[in-house]
Amino acid sequence: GKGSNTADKEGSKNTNATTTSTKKKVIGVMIGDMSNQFQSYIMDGMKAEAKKYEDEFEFVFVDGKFDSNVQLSQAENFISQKVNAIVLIPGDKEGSKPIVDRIVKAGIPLIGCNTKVADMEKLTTYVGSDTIQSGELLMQGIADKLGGKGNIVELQGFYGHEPQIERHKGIQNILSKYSNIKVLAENTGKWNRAEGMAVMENWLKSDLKDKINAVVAHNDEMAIGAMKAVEAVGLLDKIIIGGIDATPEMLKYLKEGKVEVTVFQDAVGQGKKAIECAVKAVKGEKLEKEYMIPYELVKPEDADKYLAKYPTK
Amino acid sequence: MQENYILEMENITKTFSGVKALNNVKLKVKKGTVHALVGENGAGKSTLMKILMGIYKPDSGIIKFKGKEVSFQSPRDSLNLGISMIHQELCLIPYMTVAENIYLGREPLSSTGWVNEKIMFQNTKNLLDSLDIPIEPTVKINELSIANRQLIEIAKAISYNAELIIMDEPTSAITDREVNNLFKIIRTLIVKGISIIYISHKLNEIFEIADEITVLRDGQYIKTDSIKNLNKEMVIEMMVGRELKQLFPKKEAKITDIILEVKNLTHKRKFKNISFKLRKGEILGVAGLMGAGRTELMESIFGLRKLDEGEIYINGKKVEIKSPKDAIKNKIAFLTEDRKRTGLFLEHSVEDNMIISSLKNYLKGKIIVDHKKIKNICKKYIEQLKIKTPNEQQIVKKLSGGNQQKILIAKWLLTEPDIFILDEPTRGIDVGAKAEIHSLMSTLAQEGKAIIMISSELPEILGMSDRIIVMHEGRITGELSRDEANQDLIMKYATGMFFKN
Amino acid sequence: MNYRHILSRYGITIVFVAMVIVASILSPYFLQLGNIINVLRQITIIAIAGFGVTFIIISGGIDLAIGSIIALTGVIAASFAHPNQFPVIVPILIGLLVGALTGLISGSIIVFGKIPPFIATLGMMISARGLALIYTEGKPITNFSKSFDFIGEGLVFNIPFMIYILLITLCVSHFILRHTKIGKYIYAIGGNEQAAIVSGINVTKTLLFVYSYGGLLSGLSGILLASRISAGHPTAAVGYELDAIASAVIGGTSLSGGIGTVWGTLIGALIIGVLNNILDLLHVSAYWQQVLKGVIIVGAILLDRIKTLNTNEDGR
Amino acid sequence: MNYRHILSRYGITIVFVAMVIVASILSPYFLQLGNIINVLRQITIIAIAGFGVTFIIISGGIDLAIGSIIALTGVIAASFAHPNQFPVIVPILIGLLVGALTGLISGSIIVFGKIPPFIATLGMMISARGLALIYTEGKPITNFSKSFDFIGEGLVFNIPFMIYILLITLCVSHFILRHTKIGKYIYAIGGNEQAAIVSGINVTKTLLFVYSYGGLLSGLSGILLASRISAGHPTAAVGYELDAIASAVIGGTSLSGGIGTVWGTLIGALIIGVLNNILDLLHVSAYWQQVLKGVIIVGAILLDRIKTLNTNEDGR
Ligand SMILES: Nc1ncnc2c1ncn2[C@@H]1O[C@H](COP(=O)(O)OP(=O)(O)OP(=O)(O)O)[C@@H](O)[C@H]1O
Ligand SMILES: Nc1ncnc2c1ncn2[C@@H]1O[C@H](COP(=O)(O)OP(=O)(O)OP(=O)(O)O)[C@@H](O)[C@H]1O
Ligand SMILES: O[C@@H]1[C@@H](O)[C@H](O)OC[C@H]1O
Ligand SMILES: [Mg+2]
Ligand SMILES: [Mg+2]
Repeated sequence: GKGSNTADKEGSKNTNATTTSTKKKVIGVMIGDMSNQFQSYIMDGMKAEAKKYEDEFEFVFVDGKFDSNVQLSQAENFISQKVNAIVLIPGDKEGSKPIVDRIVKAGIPLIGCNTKVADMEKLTTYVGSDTIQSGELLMQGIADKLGGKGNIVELQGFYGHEPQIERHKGIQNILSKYSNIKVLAENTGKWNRAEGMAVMENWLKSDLKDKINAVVAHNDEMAIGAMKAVEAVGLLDKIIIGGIDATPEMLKYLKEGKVEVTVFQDAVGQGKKAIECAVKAVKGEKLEKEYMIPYELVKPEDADKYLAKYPTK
Repeated sequence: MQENYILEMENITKTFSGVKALNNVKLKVKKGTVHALVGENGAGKSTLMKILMGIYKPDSGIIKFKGKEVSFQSPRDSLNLGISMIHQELCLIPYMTVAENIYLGREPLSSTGWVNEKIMFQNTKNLLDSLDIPIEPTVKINELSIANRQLIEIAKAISYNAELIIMDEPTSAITDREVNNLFKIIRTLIVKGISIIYISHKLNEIFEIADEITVLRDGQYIKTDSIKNLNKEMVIEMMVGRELKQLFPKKEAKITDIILEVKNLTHKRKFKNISFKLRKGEILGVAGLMGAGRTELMESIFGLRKLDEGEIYINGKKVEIKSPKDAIKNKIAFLTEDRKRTGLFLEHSVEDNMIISSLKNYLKGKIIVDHKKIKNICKKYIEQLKIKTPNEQQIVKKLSGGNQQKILIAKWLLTEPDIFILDEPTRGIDVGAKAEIHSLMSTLAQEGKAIIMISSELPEILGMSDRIIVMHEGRITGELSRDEANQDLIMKYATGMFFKN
Repeated sequence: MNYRHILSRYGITIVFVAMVIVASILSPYFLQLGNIINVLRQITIIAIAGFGVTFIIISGGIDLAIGSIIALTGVIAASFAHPNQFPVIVPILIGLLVGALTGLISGSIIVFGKIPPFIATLGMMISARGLALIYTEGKPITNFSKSFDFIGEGLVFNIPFMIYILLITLCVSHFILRHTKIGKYIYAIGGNEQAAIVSGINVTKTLLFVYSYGGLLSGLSGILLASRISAGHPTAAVGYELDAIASAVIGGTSLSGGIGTVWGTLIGALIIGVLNNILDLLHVSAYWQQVLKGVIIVGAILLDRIKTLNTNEDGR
Repeated sequence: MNYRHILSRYGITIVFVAMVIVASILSPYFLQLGNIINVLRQITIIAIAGFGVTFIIISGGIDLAIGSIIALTGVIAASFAHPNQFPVIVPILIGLLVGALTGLISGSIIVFGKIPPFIATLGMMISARGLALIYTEGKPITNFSKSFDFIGEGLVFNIPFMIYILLITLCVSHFILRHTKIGKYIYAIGGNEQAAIVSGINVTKTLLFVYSYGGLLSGLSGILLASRISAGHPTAAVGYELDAIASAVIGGTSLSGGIGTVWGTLIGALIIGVLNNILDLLHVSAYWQQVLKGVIIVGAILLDRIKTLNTNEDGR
């Protein structure tokens, strides 16, 4: 396959490492959901950074599948293996409470990444951003494009996922300032393009068709789905579309003018920093309580700049 | 004399999707008697009994039990009132033990309220011992042959200590020895004042055991009379509505070359060193007690089981038969003994059932099915075998047993076989249909086909076979010509008392 | 008698028609041509995979791997579909081939290993998803040639190309099931495997065909999905197997085997599709959509059942 | 003969033991007490729901609503479990009750509506998830009383309280199935419904019990999950039904009904749990974990099957 497989090599190497040398320090990395595209970019950053410490450290990545229960089990597994530090991207903020408690109780340094946990003060440090802000930036960007008034539809993330809840909150925060922006409909696109597309297609067949001025999508995948639906009915220049993540594909469409807004979150940067912090924590170096890597609103003219942040194939 | 009757059913009518299965039928059973219920396949016997058991609700009619009018909502009601039934379609749970099956729905409880397995097994053991049935209470039903399952059904029905026991074809899968045992049991029950409704297609049995007889035909009540006033011919005539000339219509056929020869067939746990020859035009009867290994032997010849040793020759040429497909290619047909399990596609149409083994002859080109040709040929066979079905699209499940059997015969005729293996070909089939099947066998033999017929019914074996081989515990213990054979002799070989090679 | 027969035979179709009538009363937009095409396009992917699983269910099996196979074939096809890379037939053939191959593997495990289909395809479901993730490192594969884009987006006589594919697949599947030898064998095996063996049917060969065909159609769905969303996505189509199986079952295919039609599966998929569509058209709030969706699916079958119940009171 | 009998009866347990041996050779951490407790705690939720669905499958049915019911009961129980609100028994009873009630509803639809269990519980699966979302407005419910937290986190004699619950549920379920009348009826109905009816068994009552019990155990799982993750989450437990059903099937319960044990389901859940655990312990990369997981599940059953195949060549 051309999709190469670093993950594969990494995997088998790690396996050897455990069985041959137990001297290496181990850092457990709990990814919220590995099949999530955005988090796979964080992982890219982490892996790139991890390479630097290969000789002293072993990094173990596990997949939480957006399920706090699964993550709790993984934390327990790490604790029983007595890993030296843990990096955690929680799949869910509230559900992370016992995970954090247990790791902290076991005396293992815990680095939060990307998504906040319920008890922030228990973390050794936090590398990431404040998810609410992404919703605010997105909605603000769209409100500006709309000139402060118009009708929007909201494509939400998978119900109950932390980013869905927080982004919705952020969007609400901004909307409360704009009494002339009305939400005509909302539904979940489950973070995914096909679902987002189908929902948008249906809306576009209904009475909403001529009323929608903007689509506010909780991520770029759904925004792209909506874009395709809008494109199919020839309304691209009438409807403003915005998402979050600034994925390479979204940036391309931004440049082409097919979508208007996206919000960048430095996935690679977060990933790198989190690993760096974990290593420092094991070595006993001093860390700040928080390394905020804020969201940034991406303007079309900056698309290339952001594209460059992704590792080229 | 009202009080004389344990059961009175009157004006019973039952319709299935517009078809009248029963029309104003009545049945009156005297206390302490065996009452035979007879009629052709599909006459409505089982339906009437299922109404009595509360399995079906009648459209109209009155049921009186011990003089009191009753209405049954479910089998629980009738079981509670003292009616039990041996079901024609064996109604047992495959993965449960004999004891669990027998006590299903009325498990003995311990003082704490849990099922008392110990007592259940003990009771079952006592029950089976008293009925002379040598089966362990702890074996699971799926490990039993159908014959043994039928014995368990019998034991179960009796264990209810009911006042009225319905026996719907209780002997269709068992051999004479067990039948005699059953009759012994029935006679002791009668003495205790228990009444029996006895359904069977075997008129010999009916004349041996019944006191009275009720005849149904096409859902209509025909007549009730004391058995003493009747003879077989009269009963048959009432059943079929016409005179039936001959019971075993064996016609002379020219017996010619050897078509099939098997040598030393061995299957390590089932049979050993089986050799026999079969000629064109011949009907070879295979007799034996239940469990003699006859079915397994034929399954092996047909490629359903692996042989450990032995050779098969067809027309003098050695053949390898690894699957039924090979067997069919070699022009062998195999009518299995268990219609429901290994024969029919119950949810599928008559036509689909008939054509499945010979599809390759009814294609346009290599893969496309020629529906028109299939329809025509099926219609032809429906007519030829006098299969009672509204049309060739009818779901087979809805047909009576005899007609289902004929569909299977048609299916195999469609493969144009030279060798026909028939395992219990008339099990559960009415006299009329039976005679038709027998006459068909004769015709086939006359056409030069070779037939192997396994049967547990000795009159059938004696009436139809040109030659008889008898098996006992996986070996051939004897071979008899048509002339020398008689019931006694066969039984002696079958029980292993005699051994001749 | 005759009208009853029609009711029991076409029951679910009648329920579907009733649904369409209600929907068009509730929303004036529903019956517009554009929207009808919309619904058809939306159900295409599920329906095609549904035809495949209909074969499998009729044969007495089940396939849980559908969603994963759609994703796997989607990403693999996508990786051969970049502009100026290969003619469009290459990604298509590769996608179909991979699909059929996974089906063949599941089928082999079932037939030769005598593993229950549920377990065998559960294993395939988990493993194939893993392979899709490995193949892509978790990221979508995008940037397709115009001709690959056409598959999911193109119009022919103003009707989406996908819909033609849907209809062709329907006809081919119907033809196989109803008018070929192997079709009859599939019903026979599902109806009574023992009897099928005795009847001289090569069960092994037939089942291998069935699972391969199911895989092939999942592969086709994968290609369509990738083209429709302009991306081969390793996490696409999660749970589609449930929709596909539900379409078949709603359409009258019996999970115990031996009974079913692809036509019914199309109706089943349409019922689900119309439901999603009308709830969106009416902009029913999303949470309530879920509640209603569950209730209406059961309600539709119940309606169908009530009609057939009358036909055959003792129909158990 | 006798050892063959053992093999065929305890086949999957033997496969499990083999797995444990291999795992403990591969990783020194595996057999540590702490880790074993981990595995047990991790499988508890699936296993308990699995016992319920074992009842259902034995009776000839299926339950797809498990995951949704776990979420629904979890959020409802959670909303009564805040500190100083009610005694802990209140959220527990409410959770169990809601669970049993949803089961009763599914059961009623199946029994009275004569709807296939697949469809009825599919409807319940979709609707219950919607209800959970409505109840919480999509947000998790947190902040529990100490005693509610104890359920999922507390230790008794150094062993998690959850594990006791697991064992008690196992024993009770085993006891019902094996030693009570209704247990026998469940097997009977799944084995041959017609035969059960003519034996005078009240099929309706029995099936209603079965589905209610299944719902009850899903409710219990929901409470445990909420307590364990300190949150009642409307989108928790997505897809748990598949794990629960897989545990049952791996453990020897036949999807065609009439066969199965809860003990087997525990082994099935353990096999999945040990698999997840050892792959994590060995730091197999996550994508490869998926691939391997699918392969090993099939492999385990295959191993089991090979042994039983030898036992009974004529077993068809
Ligand atoms: N569940 C059913 N649905 C539709 N038709 C049925 C059903 N049960 C029986 N029938 C029809 O009712 C008629 C009577 O059938 P029944 O089984 O009572 O006959 P029978 O006298 O017991 O025949 P046999 O000797 O073959 O057992 C037949 O025409 C049969 O096809
Ligand atoms: N499914 C099974 N499992 C275990 N033993 C079986 C099974 N089927 C048959 N047997 C046993 O195999 C032996 C041979 O049975 P078979 O059916 O060949 O006898 P048969 O001579 O054809 O008698 P029948 O008249 O009962 O058909 C018997 O001991 C029988 O109990
Ligand atoms: O794109 C989304 C991402 O921004 C969030 O962090 O997780 C869910 C997503 O898929
Ligand atoms: Mg009958
Ligand atoms: Mg036999």
